[in-house]
Amino acid sequence: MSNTTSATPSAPLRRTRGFAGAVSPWWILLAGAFLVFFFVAPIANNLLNTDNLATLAERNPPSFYYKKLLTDAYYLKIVGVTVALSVGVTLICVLVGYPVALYLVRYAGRWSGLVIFLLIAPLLTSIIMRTFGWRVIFARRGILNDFLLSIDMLERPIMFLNGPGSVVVGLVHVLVPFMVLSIASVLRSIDPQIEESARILGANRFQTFLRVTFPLSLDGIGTGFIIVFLLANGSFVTLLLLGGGELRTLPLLIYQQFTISRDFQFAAAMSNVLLAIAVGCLYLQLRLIRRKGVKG
Amino acid sequence: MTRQTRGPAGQTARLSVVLAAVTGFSFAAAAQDITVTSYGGIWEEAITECYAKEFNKRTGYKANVLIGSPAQWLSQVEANPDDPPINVIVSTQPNVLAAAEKGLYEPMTEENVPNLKDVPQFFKDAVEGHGACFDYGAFIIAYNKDTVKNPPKTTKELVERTLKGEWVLTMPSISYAISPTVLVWGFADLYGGDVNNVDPAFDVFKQLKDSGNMIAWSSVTDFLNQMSTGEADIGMYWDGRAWAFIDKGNDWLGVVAPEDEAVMTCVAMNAVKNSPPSVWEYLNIVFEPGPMSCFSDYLQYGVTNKLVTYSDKLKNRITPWDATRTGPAREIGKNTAAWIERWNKEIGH
Amino acid sequence: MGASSSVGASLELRLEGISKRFGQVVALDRSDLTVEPGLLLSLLGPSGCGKTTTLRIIAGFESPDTGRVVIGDRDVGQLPPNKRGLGMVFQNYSLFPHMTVGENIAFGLKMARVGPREVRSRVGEMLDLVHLPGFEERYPHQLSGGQQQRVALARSLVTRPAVLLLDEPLGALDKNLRENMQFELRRIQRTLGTTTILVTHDQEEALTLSDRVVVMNQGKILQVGSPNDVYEFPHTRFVSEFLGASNLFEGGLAHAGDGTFELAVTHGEDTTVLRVLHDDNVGTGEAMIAVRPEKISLSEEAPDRGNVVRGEVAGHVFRGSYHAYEIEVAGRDDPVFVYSQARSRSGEQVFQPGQAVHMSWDESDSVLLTDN
Amino acid sequence: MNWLPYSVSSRLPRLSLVAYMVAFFVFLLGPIFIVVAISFTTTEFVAFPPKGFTWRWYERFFDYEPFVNSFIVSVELAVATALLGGFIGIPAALAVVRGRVPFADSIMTFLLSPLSMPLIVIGFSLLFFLSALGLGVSFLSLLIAHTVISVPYIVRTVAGVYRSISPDYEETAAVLGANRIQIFFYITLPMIKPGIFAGMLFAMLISIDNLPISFFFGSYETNTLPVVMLSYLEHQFDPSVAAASSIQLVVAVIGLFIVERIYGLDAMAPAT
Repeated sequence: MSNTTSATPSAPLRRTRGFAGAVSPWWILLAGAFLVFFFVAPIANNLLNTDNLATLAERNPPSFYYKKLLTDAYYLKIVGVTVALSVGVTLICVLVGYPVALYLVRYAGRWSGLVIFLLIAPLLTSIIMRTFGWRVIFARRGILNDFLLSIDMLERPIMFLNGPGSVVVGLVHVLVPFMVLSIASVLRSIDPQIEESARILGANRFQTFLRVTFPLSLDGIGTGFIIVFLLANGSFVTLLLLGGGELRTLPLLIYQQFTISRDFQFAAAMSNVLLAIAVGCLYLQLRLIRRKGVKG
Repeated sequence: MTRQTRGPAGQTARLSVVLAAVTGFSFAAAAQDITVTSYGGIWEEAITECYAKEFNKRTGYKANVLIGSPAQWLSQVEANPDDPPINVIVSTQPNVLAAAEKGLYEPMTEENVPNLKDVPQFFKDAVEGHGACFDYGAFIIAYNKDTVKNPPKTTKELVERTLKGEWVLTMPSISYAISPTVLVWGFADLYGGDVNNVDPAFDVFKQLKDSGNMIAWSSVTDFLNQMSTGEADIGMYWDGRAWAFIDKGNDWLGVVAPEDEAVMTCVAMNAVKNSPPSVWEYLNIVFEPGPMSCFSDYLQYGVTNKLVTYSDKLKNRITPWDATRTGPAREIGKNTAAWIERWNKEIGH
Repeated sequence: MGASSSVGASLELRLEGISKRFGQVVALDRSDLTVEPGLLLSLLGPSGCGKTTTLRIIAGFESPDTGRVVIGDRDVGQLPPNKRGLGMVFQNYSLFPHMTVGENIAFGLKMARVGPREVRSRVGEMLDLVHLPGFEERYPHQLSGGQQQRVALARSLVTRPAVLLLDEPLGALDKNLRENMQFELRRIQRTLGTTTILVTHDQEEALTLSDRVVVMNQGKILQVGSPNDVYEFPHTRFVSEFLGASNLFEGGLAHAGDGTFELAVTHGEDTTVLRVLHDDNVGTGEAMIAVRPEKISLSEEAPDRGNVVRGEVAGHVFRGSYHAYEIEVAGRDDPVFVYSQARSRSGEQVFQPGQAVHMSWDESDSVLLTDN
Repeated sequence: MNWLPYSVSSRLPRLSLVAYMVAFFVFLLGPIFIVVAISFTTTEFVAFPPKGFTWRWYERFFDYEPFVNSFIVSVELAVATALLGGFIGIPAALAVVRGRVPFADSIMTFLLSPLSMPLIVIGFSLLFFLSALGLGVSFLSLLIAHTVISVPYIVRTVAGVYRSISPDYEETAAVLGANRIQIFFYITLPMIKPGIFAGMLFAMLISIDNLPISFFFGSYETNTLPVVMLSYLEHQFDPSVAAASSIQLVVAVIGLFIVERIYGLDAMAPAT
């Protein structure tokens, strides 16, 4: 019988789905031009000629600052801490957020609107006040210490504030909704029948999750990773208010340059290093996700 | 509108004409109305009530009060030097010197602000003659009477007893704008150094930091919160703000003017170049005894016209300026970037 | 698009020398194709054969690297899809979910600026034609799969397109519904006389619906003909195997004169001579013939005429209307498949596995594959 | 879990997930609850747990002119930002997804890149740039600056929704005689509307809470609420700032409620 039809593997003929006529490639121009003009140009302009406004310090050529940033062990460490904090916070967001996304998609049912509402609600309060809420909780005589003291877990209050711990908690609090919604939107597109087939094929619940559900949801984790990473990478309000300056990252130092040292050349150099890190990571992640099969 | 050219932006600047035409945008306001600045909260109330309203009343022009911080105002003025969006800037000494050096300020003399004649030379020298300071505060010790029964009498005692672990001390974070003066210079001066040798200050702060008994406050209200919530037991703070807080019913807060002399800093107001002539009227009001005393009642800070007589309540509270220490603003400003970098590397807060 | 005439004129569709590459992959290799006015032509082939690319080129979604697309007398190759006057039905129907059935069907008319009164009457006509009268106000998600299919068809025909393109239109329906819809589709297409191209990978659908079948593989058109021609007289091994099942015999071909050829097939040590009819203008040498399983008869005794091959029953299944046997022939790698019609409930001889049998078929039922 | 009866063990993952959800939302909403609670305290300073109950700080909010004025500016700015951002971002999102733009990957990265720049740097750079253009410190400058940072959110959301919609609809419309503009308005736009709505709502939220950019463009007429709030709480931290936050929250919750009514909140998901 037929033994030849399967011999020709079907080639990926249609590389781009959809026809070119519905959307013009030129539609990119408005946003492209807007960002080139109002984002790239100002920053380039700023980099090329920043005067040291309102500081009495001496001026240096830009290379001085880049050299300092990329050779001085202290600043190298700051760069490292910046990346480590962003990656760490992002990973914690994945761990904390995944079960929530799973619940939202698989179990929440008619409550899903409420769950999404509760997820988004924190984004609607001013970040200053949200962070202040954490300060109340973490304070030396705050809720958490009171509680731990009352159940005799502690003998004297712990300084939760002004350390990496409170910063990480604060950042996760601000960013985890973004992760949950990214993962949920992909989980939702996974047909539950695929999971059922895996169960029928003998996989237990855990194996099904590990071998089927989780790999299929990698796209969502990827998108969530990008956005959380970028937001963590640029945040300083949380670091300022919960870290007490203890945990130093590039955005925090940039803020410091603006408000006290007013050495804008150094600030510009730091922000360019930060931008380079962010764009590099972003591009890398987009490539990785693309390979895993997110549709273009 | 487009006279200023800044490299690549200069080329694009030509587009501004088109853009301005399209958007109908214009800076033109009533010619003699001015924009003056203020910090937020109680500052804004004082400036509006004591100065802006007085200005409106006397001249018929409007003084719009812009809330914010010097970092923002100076940037805005430097970006638009020919048609400044702000006409009077409130700022501390190093900022005044830096902005004056850039030529952002109009020279301020007794000719255009006659009331300057009653301001002691000391407050004119503090900003190297670019006008004068109009108020000043002393950086004193404030403590929680419930947890600190026997407050220290000097700054040095405060340090020693913090190191012994008697309380949790809160000090301004290095990100607070005036920290270079009150922390780095203030402690260097106290412990035998000077503006060119701040090692003694860094030694003290390293010890405090290592003791684990010191935390940082990032704004003047942050301090009050830390004290209210019990986060800190004692700290260094501005005298006027401490008294204002006590007056609001918080009599658990105590104030000590250290015997080894508090550091004093002062705040100046200056006229931005290319402003309408009415700014001089405004500034003259700022330095006039009546409005100044009004301002002082709000903030409980010392003011600089020697003709001002303080109310009985304030009389005992305001630290006389000649019983304080003041640092060399220019040298401090010059060293700020280096100090902050060193602080970042060695202390951390 | 002839919106004024009551019935769209049947036009001829011609593809001339069309080729299309995607990067390194040749999707279409210089293909020519003509669809006579009013006929329904199917493009049949495995996925990736180029049939969908052909359809998308006709529709204007892709532009060919070379060649012309002609509808009637007009070269439409440079026109955008909306100027070609076509109708199209997608596999998933792509009914606009935010529009009612009526709005969906009226969409093309609105684009052609047809007046509201005429729109209403023509939408009504089309709904009658597809047997869904009164469905105007429903939304697509309120319809069954078959109903959606009909609406999609109505929407594509209401503009009286010169050419109707059907991209696997029945693929999403279940088997019974699909058979129903095949007849329905054929009826509607005949009624309107619209020149139609159907893309499918389902050979049965192609044979049932088409006036012409085009079999494609790897970007090439292999054979064009009536369903009967293509089924009965495949030119190539691919066509013979893609359209239904086929048994192939390979051997040396010799001319036996008068439109008859003999193929000497070697099975192990035995050599069997199989006769096949063909025009004389075929070369000799190594060749292949194909025989459909249903053309072969089984018997215990060797019949005295036709082509005969001996073998042994290896497997048997009953498929309702026929018995399917798998016959092993000594010295041959693949088994030979034989379908024998189930005749009556009793008295029928059913061969059992292990039984030795003779397979025989008429020499006119052998097809010489000429085009490998 | 074999030691448990099946009826229990089969529900265990679900039960533990529910318990986890409760813990998660306590974590997520706790700090916000604290802020709202603080806004009712009768004390002059920010105290938790709050002492007593008073509307006084809300009265203070409405009595204090800078709060009210800046709140109005913030809302106007948020709406204008969403509209301009949508006008700019929506076509770009469509083009990246289906416009066959060369280097679509890199362009997407570029469109998202304002996300990764510290906002204070964007604000400062734009202040000088726009001032050189003669726009100076103005509502228009503020609008441009806010649009720069909201475009990524709109592009992401719209692109996410658009990607999930089969191109068949547009192709069908094209065959039926619709030209590009007609396809856009009759087919694409209605189908991506939830994404547009969600993206623009996100843009509004981003705008209304922005501090580091608004900061540079504040004039007495264009100061936004966060700038006034920060300055206020730096110099006078009474609970009226908590009241301002709570009012902002209430306004935003009403906005969300409207979205939920019209499109359902699910549309917000791709925005992240």
